[in-house]
Amino acid sequence: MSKKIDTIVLEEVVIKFSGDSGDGMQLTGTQFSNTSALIGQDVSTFPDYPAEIRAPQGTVGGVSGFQLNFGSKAIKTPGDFADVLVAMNPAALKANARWIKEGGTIIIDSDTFNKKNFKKAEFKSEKPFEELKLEDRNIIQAPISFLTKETLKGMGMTTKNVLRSKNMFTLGIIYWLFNEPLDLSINFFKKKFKKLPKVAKANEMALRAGFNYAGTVEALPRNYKVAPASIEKGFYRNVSGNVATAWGLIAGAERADLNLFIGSYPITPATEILQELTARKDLGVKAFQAEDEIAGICTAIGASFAGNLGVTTTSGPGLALKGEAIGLAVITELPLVIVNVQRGGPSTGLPTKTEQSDLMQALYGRNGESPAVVIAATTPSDCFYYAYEACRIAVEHMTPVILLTDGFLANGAEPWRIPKMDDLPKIKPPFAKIGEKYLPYKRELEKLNRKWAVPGTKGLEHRIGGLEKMEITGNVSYVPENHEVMSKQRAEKVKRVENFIPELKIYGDEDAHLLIVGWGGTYGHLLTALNEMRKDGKKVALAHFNYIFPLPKNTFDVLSKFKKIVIAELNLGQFANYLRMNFPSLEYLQYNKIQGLPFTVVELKENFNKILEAK
Amino acid sequence: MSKKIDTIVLEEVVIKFSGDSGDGMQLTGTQFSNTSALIGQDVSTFPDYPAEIRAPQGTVGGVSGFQLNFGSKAIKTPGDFADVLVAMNPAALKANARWIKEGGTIIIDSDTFNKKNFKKAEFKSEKPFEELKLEDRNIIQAPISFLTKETLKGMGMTTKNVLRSKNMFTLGIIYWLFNEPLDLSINFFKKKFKKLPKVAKANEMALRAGFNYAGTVEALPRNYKVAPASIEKGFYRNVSGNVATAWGLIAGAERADLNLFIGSYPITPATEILQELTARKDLGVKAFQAEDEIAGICTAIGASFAGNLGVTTTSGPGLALKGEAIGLAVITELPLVIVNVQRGGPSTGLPTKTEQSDLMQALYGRNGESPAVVIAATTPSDCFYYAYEACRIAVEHMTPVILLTDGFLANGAEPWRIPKMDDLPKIKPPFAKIGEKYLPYKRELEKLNRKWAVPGTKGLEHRIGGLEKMEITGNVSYVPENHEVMSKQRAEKVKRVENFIPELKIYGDEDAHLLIVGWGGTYGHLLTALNEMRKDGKKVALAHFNYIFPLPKNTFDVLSKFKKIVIAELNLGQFANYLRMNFPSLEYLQYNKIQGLPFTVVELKENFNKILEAK
Amino acid sequence: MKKANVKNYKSDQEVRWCAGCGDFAVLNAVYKAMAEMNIPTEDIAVVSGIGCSSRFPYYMGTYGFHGIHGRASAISSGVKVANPKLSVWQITGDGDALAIGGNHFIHVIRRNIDMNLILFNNQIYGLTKGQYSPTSKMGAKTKSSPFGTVEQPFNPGELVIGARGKFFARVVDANIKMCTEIFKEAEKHKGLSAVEVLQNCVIFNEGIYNFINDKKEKSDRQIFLKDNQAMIFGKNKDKGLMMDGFKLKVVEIGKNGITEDDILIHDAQENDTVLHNALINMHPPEFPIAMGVIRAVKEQHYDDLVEKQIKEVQEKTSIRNMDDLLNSGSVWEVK
Amino acid sequence: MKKANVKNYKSDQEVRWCAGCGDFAVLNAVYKAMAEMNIPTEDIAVVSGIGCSSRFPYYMGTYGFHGIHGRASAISSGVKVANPKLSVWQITGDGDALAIGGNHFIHVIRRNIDMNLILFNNQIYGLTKGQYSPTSKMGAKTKSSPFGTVEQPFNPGELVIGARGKFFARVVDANIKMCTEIFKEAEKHKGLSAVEVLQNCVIFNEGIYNFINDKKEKSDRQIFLKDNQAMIFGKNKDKGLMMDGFKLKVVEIGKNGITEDDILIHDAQENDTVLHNALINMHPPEFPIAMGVIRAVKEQHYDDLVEKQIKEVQEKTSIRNMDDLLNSGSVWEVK
Ligand SMILES: Cc1ncc(C[n+]2csc(CCOP(=O)(O)OP(=O)(O)O)c2C)c(N)n1
Ligand SMILES: Cc1ncc(C[n+]2csc(CCOP(=O)(O)OP(=O)(O)O)c2C)c(N)n1
Ligand code: SF4
Ligand code: SF4
Ligand SMILES: [Mg+2]
Ligand SMILES: [Mg+2]
Repeated sequence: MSKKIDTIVLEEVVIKFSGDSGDGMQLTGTQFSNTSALIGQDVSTFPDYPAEIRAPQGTVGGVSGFQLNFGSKAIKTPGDFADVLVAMNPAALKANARWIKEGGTIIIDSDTFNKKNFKKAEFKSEKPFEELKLEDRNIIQAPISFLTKETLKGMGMTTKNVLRSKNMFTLGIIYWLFNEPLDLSINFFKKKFKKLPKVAKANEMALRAGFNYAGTVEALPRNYKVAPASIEKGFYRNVSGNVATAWGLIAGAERADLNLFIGSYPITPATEILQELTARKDLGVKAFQAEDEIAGICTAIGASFAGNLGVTTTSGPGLALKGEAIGLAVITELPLVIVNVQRGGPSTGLPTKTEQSDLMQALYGRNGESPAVVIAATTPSDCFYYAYEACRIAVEHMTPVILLTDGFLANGAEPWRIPKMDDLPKIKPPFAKIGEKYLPYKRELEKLNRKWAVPGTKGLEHRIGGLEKMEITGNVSYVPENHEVMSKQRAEKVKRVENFIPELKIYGDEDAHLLIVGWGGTYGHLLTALNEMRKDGKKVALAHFNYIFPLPKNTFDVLSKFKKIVIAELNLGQFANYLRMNFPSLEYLQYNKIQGLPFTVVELKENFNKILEAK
Repeated sequence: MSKKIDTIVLEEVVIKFSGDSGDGMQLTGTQFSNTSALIGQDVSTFPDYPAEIRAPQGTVGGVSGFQLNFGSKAIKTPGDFADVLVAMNPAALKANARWIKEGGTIIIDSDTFNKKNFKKAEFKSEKPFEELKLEDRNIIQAPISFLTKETLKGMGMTTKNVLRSKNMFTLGIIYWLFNEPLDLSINFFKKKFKKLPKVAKANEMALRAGFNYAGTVEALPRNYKVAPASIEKGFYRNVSGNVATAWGLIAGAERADLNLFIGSYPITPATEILQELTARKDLGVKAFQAEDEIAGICTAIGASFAGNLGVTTTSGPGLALKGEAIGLAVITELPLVIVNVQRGGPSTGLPTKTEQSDLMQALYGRNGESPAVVIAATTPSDCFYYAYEACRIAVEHMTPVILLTDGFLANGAEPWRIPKMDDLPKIKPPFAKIGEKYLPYKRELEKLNRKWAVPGTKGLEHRIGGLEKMEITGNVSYVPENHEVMSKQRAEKVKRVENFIPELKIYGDEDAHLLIVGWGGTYGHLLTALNEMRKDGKKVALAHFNYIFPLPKNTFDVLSKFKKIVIAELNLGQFANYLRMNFPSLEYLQYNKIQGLPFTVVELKENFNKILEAK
Repeated sequence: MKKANVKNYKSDQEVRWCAGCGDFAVLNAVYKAMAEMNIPTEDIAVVSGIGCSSRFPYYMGTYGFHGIHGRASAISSGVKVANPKLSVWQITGDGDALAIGGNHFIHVIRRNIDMNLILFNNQIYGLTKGQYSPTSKMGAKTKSSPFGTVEQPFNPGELVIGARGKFFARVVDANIKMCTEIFKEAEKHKGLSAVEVLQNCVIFNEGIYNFINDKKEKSDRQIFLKDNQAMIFGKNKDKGLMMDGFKLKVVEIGKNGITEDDILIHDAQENDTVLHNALINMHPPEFPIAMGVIRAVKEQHYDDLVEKQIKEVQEKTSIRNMDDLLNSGSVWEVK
Repeated sequence: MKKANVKNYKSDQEVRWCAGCGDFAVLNAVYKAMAEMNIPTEDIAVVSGIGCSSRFPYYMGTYGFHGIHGRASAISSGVKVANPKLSVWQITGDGDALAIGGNHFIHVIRRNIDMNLILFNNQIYGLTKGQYSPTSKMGAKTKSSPFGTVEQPFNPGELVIGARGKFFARVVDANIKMCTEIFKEAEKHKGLSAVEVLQNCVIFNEGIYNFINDKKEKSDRQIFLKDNQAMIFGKNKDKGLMMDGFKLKVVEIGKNGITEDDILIHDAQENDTVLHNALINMHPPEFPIAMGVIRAVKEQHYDDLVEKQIKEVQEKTSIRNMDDLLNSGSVWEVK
């Protein structure tokens, strides 16, 4: 019996898949976003792990989520609120209740909505929707577990294994809802389970069953279509922030003709960078899983001394441990890239959540006057370019560079137009010339970098270390004036990086009434807020920083053009303070959030509007 | 044959004793300053070790110095330039040439001024005074080695042992020169060498011989007298900054009725604090020499959790290593005192030299929003009071407190009026009440501190740790809003310390044309410069900070009264930037020095005068 | 003394490990050991680092401190030395204790501070989702070693002895009875008691101990050592250990004229490390793996020596408080 | 190959240790060992931490890196793995390697990275002027232990073996010939070679090794072990070591019917640790102290395994550069 189906065309949709840690929501979300990207829609995704450890099944603490935003226009954030929430059990519903749009749709696996699970999720009643005040949402109760079992009956699989395909049944429903093709996922099953054809088949069957179920039942009277986005031509792939970072580092080393060495210790949410680099033995990456963060950075420093490009990756508490050794890289003036994926602090804090509270630590977290370059990435895919930039600056300027990303970028993913290596600027290490007398602390005029003499090269034997060194010769020196000279040269060397980075750009209105200032991973949200406000007729502009120390040369000129400046960041005001200290003559308003979560566009607009209205 | 001797009365004299590391200059200097202090003169001293390691005998690198400034007026610094330089060998002369006043006196041991030693000291000629352009100084060439040997001939001692008394012969000369009594030193020998009466005797004989020699030879046609200073009545002792710090910590624990626990790892120039506390088993101090800095602070945190007052001491690189654990103390809200004796950085830098470059690190050197109180001591003796303050704030506000001193304060010494313990404010730990339900993160209204429940107490069992905690209950919490609440409460708790510290004072003219701003160990030099400028008729004032985070409540009011503000510090401008970020509406000039040396009063005056003159 | 109720030792917090994780069993064994020894809850401090296992303190109804990664030994050292009457339990993982915490681990052992160090060895970093650890076998394929590791692992017992350890025991999570018994031995021992728990991580390293845990074969694959008893094992108690030069060998009792009398007697209290090391290094299939208390040597312990030294100094001194100290030595009066 | 001139290995910097410090002798022995093996100066990297001994690199005419305190093992690990053709020498002290650097020390040993680790054991922190170290004897009175320490010291060799070390040797600073010979052995050994130098600090710990160094008595108080040779020592070569159960004993050859044939033969290449541990733990006066190469077991080393694994993977992959990687896997075209 065929029914009439309305297909409604949408510009942008936010879906959140949520369920128990074991329900496979990450895979489901990834499949949807891959399909969506492949058919040319723009996508932004954000997985949301509850905490580091699996909580008991069925509890709110154990809920794992995957949010994605896709559309026919440029998508810059995974979205604030979900148009569609998939909740595989009551706990998932409870955990996400506040993130469902007014008028949104909720799809639940009704088989899991029973007494036992209400209790586990700590519902007080057996009326979860009422209890959560969600009765007015569009609720679709599908017996997903049951239908999956029915579908796969007779495959000769255990119930446990059968239920593993629940998520694909669900995915089928969602594919139908948004008119997306199934074949890409089916191909994926075939490839992934090449050696387990039965599993591949089961997943395919569940997917198709879900799709068909959705097309059949009354509950879903219409489906939606999202048109492809008009995005630049070229070859694309999906990439997460952490993988993009890893690849940017490899690219940097490749374009500098250096071996890449990473010394690291696992820590959430930075671990995947190490893991990806460990897997890249095909490209000759030397990955050293160290005994701790200190060994991680110290092996990297040793590697740089020995002529590799040394890199270390970590998150907040790990960066704290690396402070002393960063100072060693500063005084020995070796290239070194330190990637810090920020998470919620202080201390262990909120280890799986995002935050921007390591800025001051990156700038100042070590003894003495110890200048190091600090830059920040702004989207999952541009982690690639800023990792590359970090390599370029580290090598060409002979300095440690700290690259800040965050949990939001690290785990988030988006389609990415694949660059060609030849289009990236070549990186030229300032190697010492063989045959010339080598003076370890003789500086080059333009950048003030010293030259790099690689062990194994005859005639360039020399000694460096953590004690203050005589300028030019590099011998140990306690001469008072020399210390001042060297301290200033180190500072000036880093300052001069400003001559080798792009100027600060403005998005939006040149004559805006409000300049929004951001840095790092909040870019997508700030830009979206900006665009929406401009659509609403507001005059606003955005200055978003990738280069933090040194700041772009035109920073003051840009900022000083605007009457009102608000600095929005996910901390208590670190960049605002940093700007105050650099340009004290300007006045800065702040909008801060410190909840382990990204901004929402809604709250940004609300606050910026208030500022606009205020006298 | 008695000669006529002119005795000239002086207000203030700077003497520098210098010689090889083995020449006993530290002891000589200490003896002179003890005598001077005991007869009621005011004194300030500063030992100046060349580098951490003994250089070969006779070389400039191996010179050890001890500078002291004594007078009949209040003495606030060890002085810029020496009125009298004692140089036991050519290297000592060379190392100190630039620090001798125009018209100053140089006393050398002429027996060491020979070819061999000129070579070791890398003189180009055999005319050291000409080479150093010191011919116009008042040069006294005394055959000190020879005379000491003559004096002690027949004592049955080896030449090596005899020559050990050279320094006492020299001290005798200086005692004569300044009309100081011998008996205090003689008593010291008797006590120190109780079991070696021959050594005591030899030292006494050498001392008297030097004294008599000076009174006899033509070279010293007159001597000087420095009158006692008019200082407050009471009992006095000499104290160095490091010992004062150690004692302040013990005093703090005693007045809080807590056991003192120190977990530390040796590092120059902080080691003596650990050593002094290790020796204080008589007062029940538990000193734990840890395997590294991290263990040092972590044992101290464990001790505080267990109900002791936990303390850790270190210098720059060690503070960098402690960053992560300071964050743990911040989030667990335990009392903890971290003493950081600043030295020249970055990295190992200039380990035996002084600097003020760890301010930013103290404020921000850890992950996340991680507020901890930061205070600084200003003179060797007030290290006692600020160590005490650190204990008071840590315990009563349940927070880590970082106390900053520096190499200059740590090794410097001065006479100190002994306080009575009863005069110090009692410290009241906010212990949880037995019998009441204990909620680990319930805060007290006034200070916002949580209460302290000591293991071993029945009924107060609880768990704390580095993950974010639910307010009041202290259970682990990932609730977004709670993280914001807790982040702000932690910040506010530290901010409220401002209600429990003294207001900022102004020295000098309320209507000054220039406000000099300083913090920490530069106080003596800044105050002296201020006083001298005021004597010269300049209108100047000084605001010197002990409390850095939070700042005294009246800071803005005070600063904003002055048109010109200059911030003088031994770094590249850290406190200046910190003030910019706190009070961006004011304009700050800077005077910075980063040479591993204290300011000189001369350079300060010169620069401040320039600023005064500038439009 | 009546033994306390196990539930006194539980907190009100939900236990949040993966279903099937070996940690549950160990938690229960700790509850039982404490209850059976009737230690007052207020006299217990449970201190940990970071890792799955390190969440342990939150589940205890005692004093607890969840520290930072790798620093459990240092924090607990501070707790014990500051407050020596406490019964201190350090909970740590193979990553926490032997990777980032390796230094504090060897030093707390060297100092012989009186506490129970329970090392959860699952040969993996559980909390960060499956990277290899310093105890992962050479060649182990993990999230961070997709082509297999190229590092030889530590054997924790060997490292304990290398760091001059006086007490080492080994247990397996699944055997709650054994765990309980050994935890009690550890608590009784004065000085640092290191207990390695062979712990199964069902998610990232499932089954690594299956071989030695196999229900049918385990009596052949494990030998449970008891002080002063012969080193006999096997389903039929017919196997034993004997010396073979400087090495050990497995023999069958009753064969080749070997009788029970020929079998080595376990002496956990022997200070010499040679035999203990040999026992610790036994590996299947050639040897059974040694379980139970392998080494328990009486020795002075740091926390106690500190107390004694303070007492000794205080008995002799005339400086009894800060005023005394301030007024001691070279003091003068200005009138 | 003609041996190189010792002075090639010297830098132009003045050596700045206290007159009489044991470090001078070791420096000279290192010069000699390098010259005798004729290693090109450009292929040598000398890496240290912080301490008196750690100033070493500044005196070398090779590549040198004076690191930060405790991190010598980590920095040198990076140097070697990044650039495996270098001959890497790590210079460290008992504080640098065993206090703050303890973790990196046990891990570089466990990983068996091919370098020579020269540990200057003067049982004191020299550079910071005389605090006790983790090798200071129990009860040692130092600047930071005015009433004596209450900690048992590490025995470095024991810790090396506890960390699965494959090469351990012991020498004394005063014996330049022995040092030179052993440094050459260390350099030849592939994998981590740990050499403990008993080093005299004339300023803060003068004479701690006098007992075993005593000119007249040293042949009775030291035994110089050589692979495959009998463990014989004594002025008259009349003493030797024999087994006594699981322990060692000193016997006199010619007495009680003991002949040279009864004396143990040293087998440095034996993988089993038992006898090596026993030798390392011998202490005067009961035993002579063991000098020379006590353990030298051939084993795969990390740096080499890393190279091999990369080669293996590269032989099989089709991804040869970044462009390949970027275009691998799930890629789609937008037209
Ligand atoms: C300073 C720091 N570095 C790294 C981490 C990340 N981290 C947390 S637990 C862990 C390892 C856990 O392994 P283990 O100690 O064996 O415990 P398990 O989870 O296996 O019980 C790591 C690397 C951290 N929290 N802090
Ligand atoms: C992070 C850090 N902590 C502490 C110090 C101070 N420090 C320098 S060397 C040293 C100990 C030196 O002892 P050892 O390694 O035995 O070398 P030795 O001087 O005896 O040769 C210490 C504690 C430091 N430089 N850096
Ligand atoms: S990840 Fe492994 S160790 Fe951690 S809780 Fe789960 S099963 Fe246990
Ligand atoms: S202090 Fe000791 S170890 Fe250091 S240089 Fe002097 S004698 Fe050598
Ligand atoms: Mg583990
Ligand atoms: Mg030493």
